[in-house]
Amino acid sequence: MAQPITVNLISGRTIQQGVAIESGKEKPSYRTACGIIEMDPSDLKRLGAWKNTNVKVTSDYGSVVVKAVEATQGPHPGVAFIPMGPWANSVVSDNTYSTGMPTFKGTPVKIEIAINEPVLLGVELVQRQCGVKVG
Amino acid sequence: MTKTITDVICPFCGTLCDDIEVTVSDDGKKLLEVANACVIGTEKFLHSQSTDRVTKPRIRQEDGSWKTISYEEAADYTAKALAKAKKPLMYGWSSTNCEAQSVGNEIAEIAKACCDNTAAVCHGTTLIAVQDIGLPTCTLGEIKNRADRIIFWGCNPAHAHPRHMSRYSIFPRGFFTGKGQMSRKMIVVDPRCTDTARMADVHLQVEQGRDYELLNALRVAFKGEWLPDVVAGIPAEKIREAADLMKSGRFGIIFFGMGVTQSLSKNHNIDIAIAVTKDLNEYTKFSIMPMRGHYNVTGSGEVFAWQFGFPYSVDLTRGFARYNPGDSSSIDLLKRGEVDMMFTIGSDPGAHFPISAVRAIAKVDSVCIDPHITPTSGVSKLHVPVAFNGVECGGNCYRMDNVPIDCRKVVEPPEGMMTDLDFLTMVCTRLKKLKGAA
Amino acid sequence: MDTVTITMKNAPALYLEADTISPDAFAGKSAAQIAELPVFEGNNPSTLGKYFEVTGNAGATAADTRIVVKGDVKRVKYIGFRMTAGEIVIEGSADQYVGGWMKGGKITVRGNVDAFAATAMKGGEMVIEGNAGNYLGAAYRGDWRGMSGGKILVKGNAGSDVGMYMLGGEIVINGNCDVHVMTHAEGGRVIIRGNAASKLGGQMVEGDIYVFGSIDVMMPGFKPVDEVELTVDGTKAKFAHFIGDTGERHKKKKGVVVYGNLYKKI
Amino acid sequence: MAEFIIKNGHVFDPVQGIKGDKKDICIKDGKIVDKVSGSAKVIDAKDKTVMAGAVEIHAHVAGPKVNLGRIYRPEDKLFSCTPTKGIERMGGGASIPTTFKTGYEYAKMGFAVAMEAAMPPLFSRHVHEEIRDTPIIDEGAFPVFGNNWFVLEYLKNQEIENTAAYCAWLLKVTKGYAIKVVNPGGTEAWGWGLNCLTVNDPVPYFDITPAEIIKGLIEANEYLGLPHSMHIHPNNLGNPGCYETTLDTLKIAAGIKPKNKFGREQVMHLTHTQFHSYGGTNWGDFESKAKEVTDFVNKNKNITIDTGNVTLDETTTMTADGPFEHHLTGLNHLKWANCDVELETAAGVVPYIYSPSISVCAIQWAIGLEIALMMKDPMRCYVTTDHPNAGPFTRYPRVYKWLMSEKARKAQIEAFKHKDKVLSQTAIGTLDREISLYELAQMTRAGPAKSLGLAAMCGGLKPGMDADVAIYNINPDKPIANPDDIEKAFSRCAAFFKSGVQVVSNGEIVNNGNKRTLWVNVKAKENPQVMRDINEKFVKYYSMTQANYEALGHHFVPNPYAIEVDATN
Repeated sequence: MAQPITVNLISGRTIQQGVAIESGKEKPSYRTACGIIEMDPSDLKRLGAWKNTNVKVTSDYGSVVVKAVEATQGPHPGVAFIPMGPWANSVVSDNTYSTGMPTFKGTPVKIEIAINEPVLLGVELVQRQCGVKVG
Repeated sequence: MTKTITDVICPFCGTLCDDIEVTVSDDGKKLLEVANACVIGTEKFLHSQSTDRVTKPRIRQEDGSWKTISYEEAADYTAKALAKAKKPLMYGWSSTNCEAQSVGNEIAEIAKACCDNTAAVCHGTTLIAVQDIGLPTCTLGEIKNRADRIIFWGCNPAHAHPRHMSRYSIFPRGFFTGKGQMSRKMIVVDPRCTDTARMADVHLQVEQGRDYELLNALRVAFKGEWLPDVVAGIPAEKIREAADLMKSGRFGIIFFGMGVTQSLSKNHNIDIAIAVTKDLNEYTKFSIMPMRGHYNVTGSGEVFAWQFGFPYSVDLTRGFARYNPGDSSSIDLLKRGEVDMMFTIGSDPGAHFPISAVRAIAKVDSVCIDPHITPTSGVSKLHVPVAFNGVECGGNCYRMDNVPIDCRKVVEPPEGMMTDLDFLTMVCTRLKKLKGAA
Repeated sequence: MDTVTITMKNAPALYLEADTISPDAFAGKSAAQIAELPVFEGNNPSTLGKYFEVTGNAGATAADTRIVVKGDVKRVKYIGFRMTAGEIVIEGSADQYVGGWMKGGKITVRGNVDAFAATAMKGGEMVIEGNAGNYLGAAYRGDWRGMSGGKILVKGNAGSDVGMYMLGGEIVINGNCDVHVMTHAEGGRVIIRGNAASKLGGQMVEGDIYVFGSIDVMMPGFKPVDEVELTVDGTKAKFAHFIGDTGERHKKKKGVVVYGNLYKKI
Repeated sequence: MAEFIIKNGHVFDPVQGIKGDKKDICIKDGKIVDKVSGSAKVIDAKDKTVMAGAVEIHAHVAGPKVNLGRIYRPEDKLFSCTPTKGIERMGGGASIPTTFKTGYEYAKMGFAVAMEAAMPPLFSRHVHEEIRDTPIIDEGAFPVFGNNWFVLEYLKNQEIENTAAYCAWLLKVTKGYAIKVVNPGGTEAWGWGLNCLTVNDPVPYFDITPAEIIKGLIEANEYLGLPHSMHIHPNNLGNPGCYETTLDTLKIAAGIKPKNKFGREQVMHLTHTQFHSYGGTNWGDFESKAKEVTDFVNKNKNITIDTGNVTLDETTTMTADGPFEHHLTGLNHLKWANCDVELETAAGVVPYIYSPSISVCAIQWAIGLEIALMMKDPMRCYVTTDHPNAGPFTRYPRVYKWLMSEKARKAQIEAFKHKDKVLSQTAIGTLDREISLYELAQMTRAGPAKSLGLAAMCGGLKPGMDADVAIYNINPDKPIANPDDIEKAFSRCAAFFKSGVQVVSNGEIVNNGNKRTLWVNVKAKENPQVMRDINEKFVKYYSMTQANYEALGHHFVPNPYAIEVDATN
């Protein structure tokens, strides 16, 4: 059994994220673009995961299942990247240091393999996290 | 027959490209082709044509399902919810035009609401820094015509502002920069080797969260003072080389983004980056500019400022304007449980706020005005779909360098759909009646 | 000195802005008159008496008035706002802006305070027996005139941005302190008896920081100069002395450049 | 529209030469008329002073740098924001009020017109959005030309006709009012971090001098016959010894005659003269040269000036003189904002505290007053604070007090920490002139209106003119016991009518009026070369397209009032 690893999580825009939010956040394309975590190959190895494996990311602020992919803008060992969106925001630090701004970049997270857990669609993920009753 | 509309403004990012060409059907009802825009902008124009758009307001029922209602009913609901609330938060404003923002401000004034725009999770900390230290900046044409030192700090225009480098910063041949890219040196500071960083002459792969230290080291290097061997993961020698490269230009610019506004130190990162810029003006000419995200977040700040005196996070609950991010800012208000009604327009906090703040939205009465189905509409009680601003209606917007550009309408919205301005005006009229305002 | 005791009886659903809880506003008033003082819950104007039980009459002046705040006031902002004299004792924890813009008198908080306590403080004394939030003794947004006088003691920990734009006065933190201490300061001193995180003294022009515990990461703009033996807040010890921020502008006094000082206990 | 008759007031109207006589003023359909019907509403102005609405010739009240000032100075609003009140929207800001507060404050003091003194053409749409949101007062805006690449290139070759054609085009697309020049050449030099401190310093690359720019723009202005003259903020502002540059600038107007149909007699308006009348070589021997500057202006009738009075407040300086603001932040170390605008101009913003305890500030205060008191013809010298640079416009009543009362001036001098220095470095202690109400009406109404080419429309109470009428609680028959009464009376009108609508009653806003945007529409000769040049510059050097440059449409200029100029002959 592979051991969970700890990395420093940042989030941010990607061009795929930009296209996906304009084509519809309720659609699977949004999940494909943003329901991922970009990891350095060395971190993937440390985790003992193949690329395109579902992983569970957990921080002091929450947890979320995303698909682990190999970093497209690496190398960045020790740093992982989830594109800006509800998947990242399920785990980022909401500490604003009284500036109004959450700490979207620089949240320590634990990553563990979660092959059998699904990555939810964007709207669905938020509704579940918030306990919204959906008809 | 089709017709082509030129000089169209792209309502996606703060680059606010105004050279888009859009081909529409002869009756002006169908948008057929988009030229000159980046892939995101093209998608924005084309998505307005999708057939599965929500075109009527919907209200969530007890069982969680949506019920379609009229715009009149939606305006009634919104006005009543605002009138009733002790501390409504009216958030968003960055993807709508200044005229709608202006009516929104009037509503906020009557409702005695807190109002905030997406700077809250974007360049709000930049605004705090500007308030502390100022901002030597310029318009984007100055970069095109003069700049020979381009620094991208914590931003990735290759992804977030796709046409920025070709239109303004790296490639264009301007009046004093006839050789285009050849006349410029490019420095990128980013903890990742981003697609932007790969193009740079110098990439400083800063340790995440230590931008403040690195910027401080640059200031120390300008003055030739003592430095530790390594700062933020960068050897002192490399820092001194970068400092000399900056000083040796004729006209330099620092563009910065979320890498610094959202990382540890936040406003202080910007504060000291501005101090770096100010220092460099002792040696050469230097400017600094935030890479604003939403196409009209800048405009929202401008309208807030000339009407209320503050660019975002404005608290009108006491009947006059107050401002203090940390207190009057959306994330803090929501997280602390200070808000009893949420009104969202022209943005998607459901997708872009930390989940603890989104949970607070889901708990209270809420209205979401947005052409799209979004995580915010997904947790709101009322969803009011509207026409796409900048595609289906025009209106003034402000580019990242504060230059105002009037957006164009290029195609008709689906029949019966209202614009932000139309709907807000209806809400305003109703709220005035409820509050007995003049 | 006359004592007025206010006890929270109906907690607000949201947050209460009670800038009237100050000896200056209470002075010369009876308990009944104090109960009529305005407070706000969001945009809803109300009175102090709707939330608090008020007993005791105030003294003739602020200096003659002592206020004891009882009950849960964790959701009450602006206690001691702009006070000039007299005394406030908060028996529990309070929210933001405790003693904001205060000029004189004394505030004692038995519990914690949230952010922006003692914003732009000019004088007087504040004792926080628990923890302080962010921006303790800092300037208001955009203002270059931060805390200029008075004394603050925090027995627990403090948040980020202690003493931003500080010009004078003293802040003592017995516990630990989060990032950014005395940013942009031009005077005054901050004593941290516990550990400091990082980013101390950034853009500091003048002023003194003393750290008894550890510092996670030093600012590169602080240059080690020597070691000195000092008595700080009653403790005699040897300190490593740094000057900075060397990247920032500094005044010259009698031809000598004046830096900010950072002393770290060895 | 309603009719009004204002009875029994003491009327001061330089346009008709009325000096405090009791005279009824009749208003009908927005205009002053000879008489009204019996149903006219009677306003009793017994023991009160009646004047035309005041005219602000130079203030920074709308646009990007003003708003940058608002954005970056939350502390300017701390504890001073005002709530919604009746029909008044909420307001805030001491030195840089919000747009609503700006309109209300001007109206409450009896102002009918205000000119935004520096509009960066690229940002004209912003300026007009703010003007739209500034209630009651009519406003125009001066686009800046003195560092514009078209102007620099045309004038390098002395192409006055092309310069004029370009000016006419720019006024039209920006909905501008006049040709404004700020630190000619110096602001372009600032693009490289440099400056032009004399009228003969060459502008980098463009191979032209400030003197040539100034002369060329005066000539272009007269070629077109615009209502206002070239309006200049000269080089070298605010430095000890700058008065020499000022005199060199003024000399450029020598011999040039005004050509226009608006009754304007000057070809150059020198603005905020106070900042340009400094002697000495450093801040230690800093002294007034108000006499030298006003002597020159007194002798040369083709020049008008405004004062730029220092009000001794904490304020926010802002100017298109980019290098000056950089210099200023080096002096006071307060936050510095700057924005260079492609092909056109720049702007800077720095907070400033005019402290009565600092000798330089006290001397600046004295110089501003000296200028007004030394100018012989009040029709050529107008009171301004260069809002907010020397102080906020809301302090006008205090400036009037100092001008009208030697006692008030003496009291202020006594209060200065360095009063001896003020007396030794200026002549303020020797001036006993007290501005009369009639002279004040010249300096704040008839004079600026004439200089702006608006003499037929405003600044007076002659039948046919716009019914802008202010009534103040001052009885000219009685000596003023306390100079503070002057300040109080001018701070809040007893009543103010704007275009025939009563907008202020007992100092309170009672109507939001019908504000207009004033602009100058020049019909110029067709000039294909200039049109080609414009097209080329947009394609090659601007960051936006020409098609999106114009301030066009209802949301920018909802209620335009175009002053037509025919320059085709």
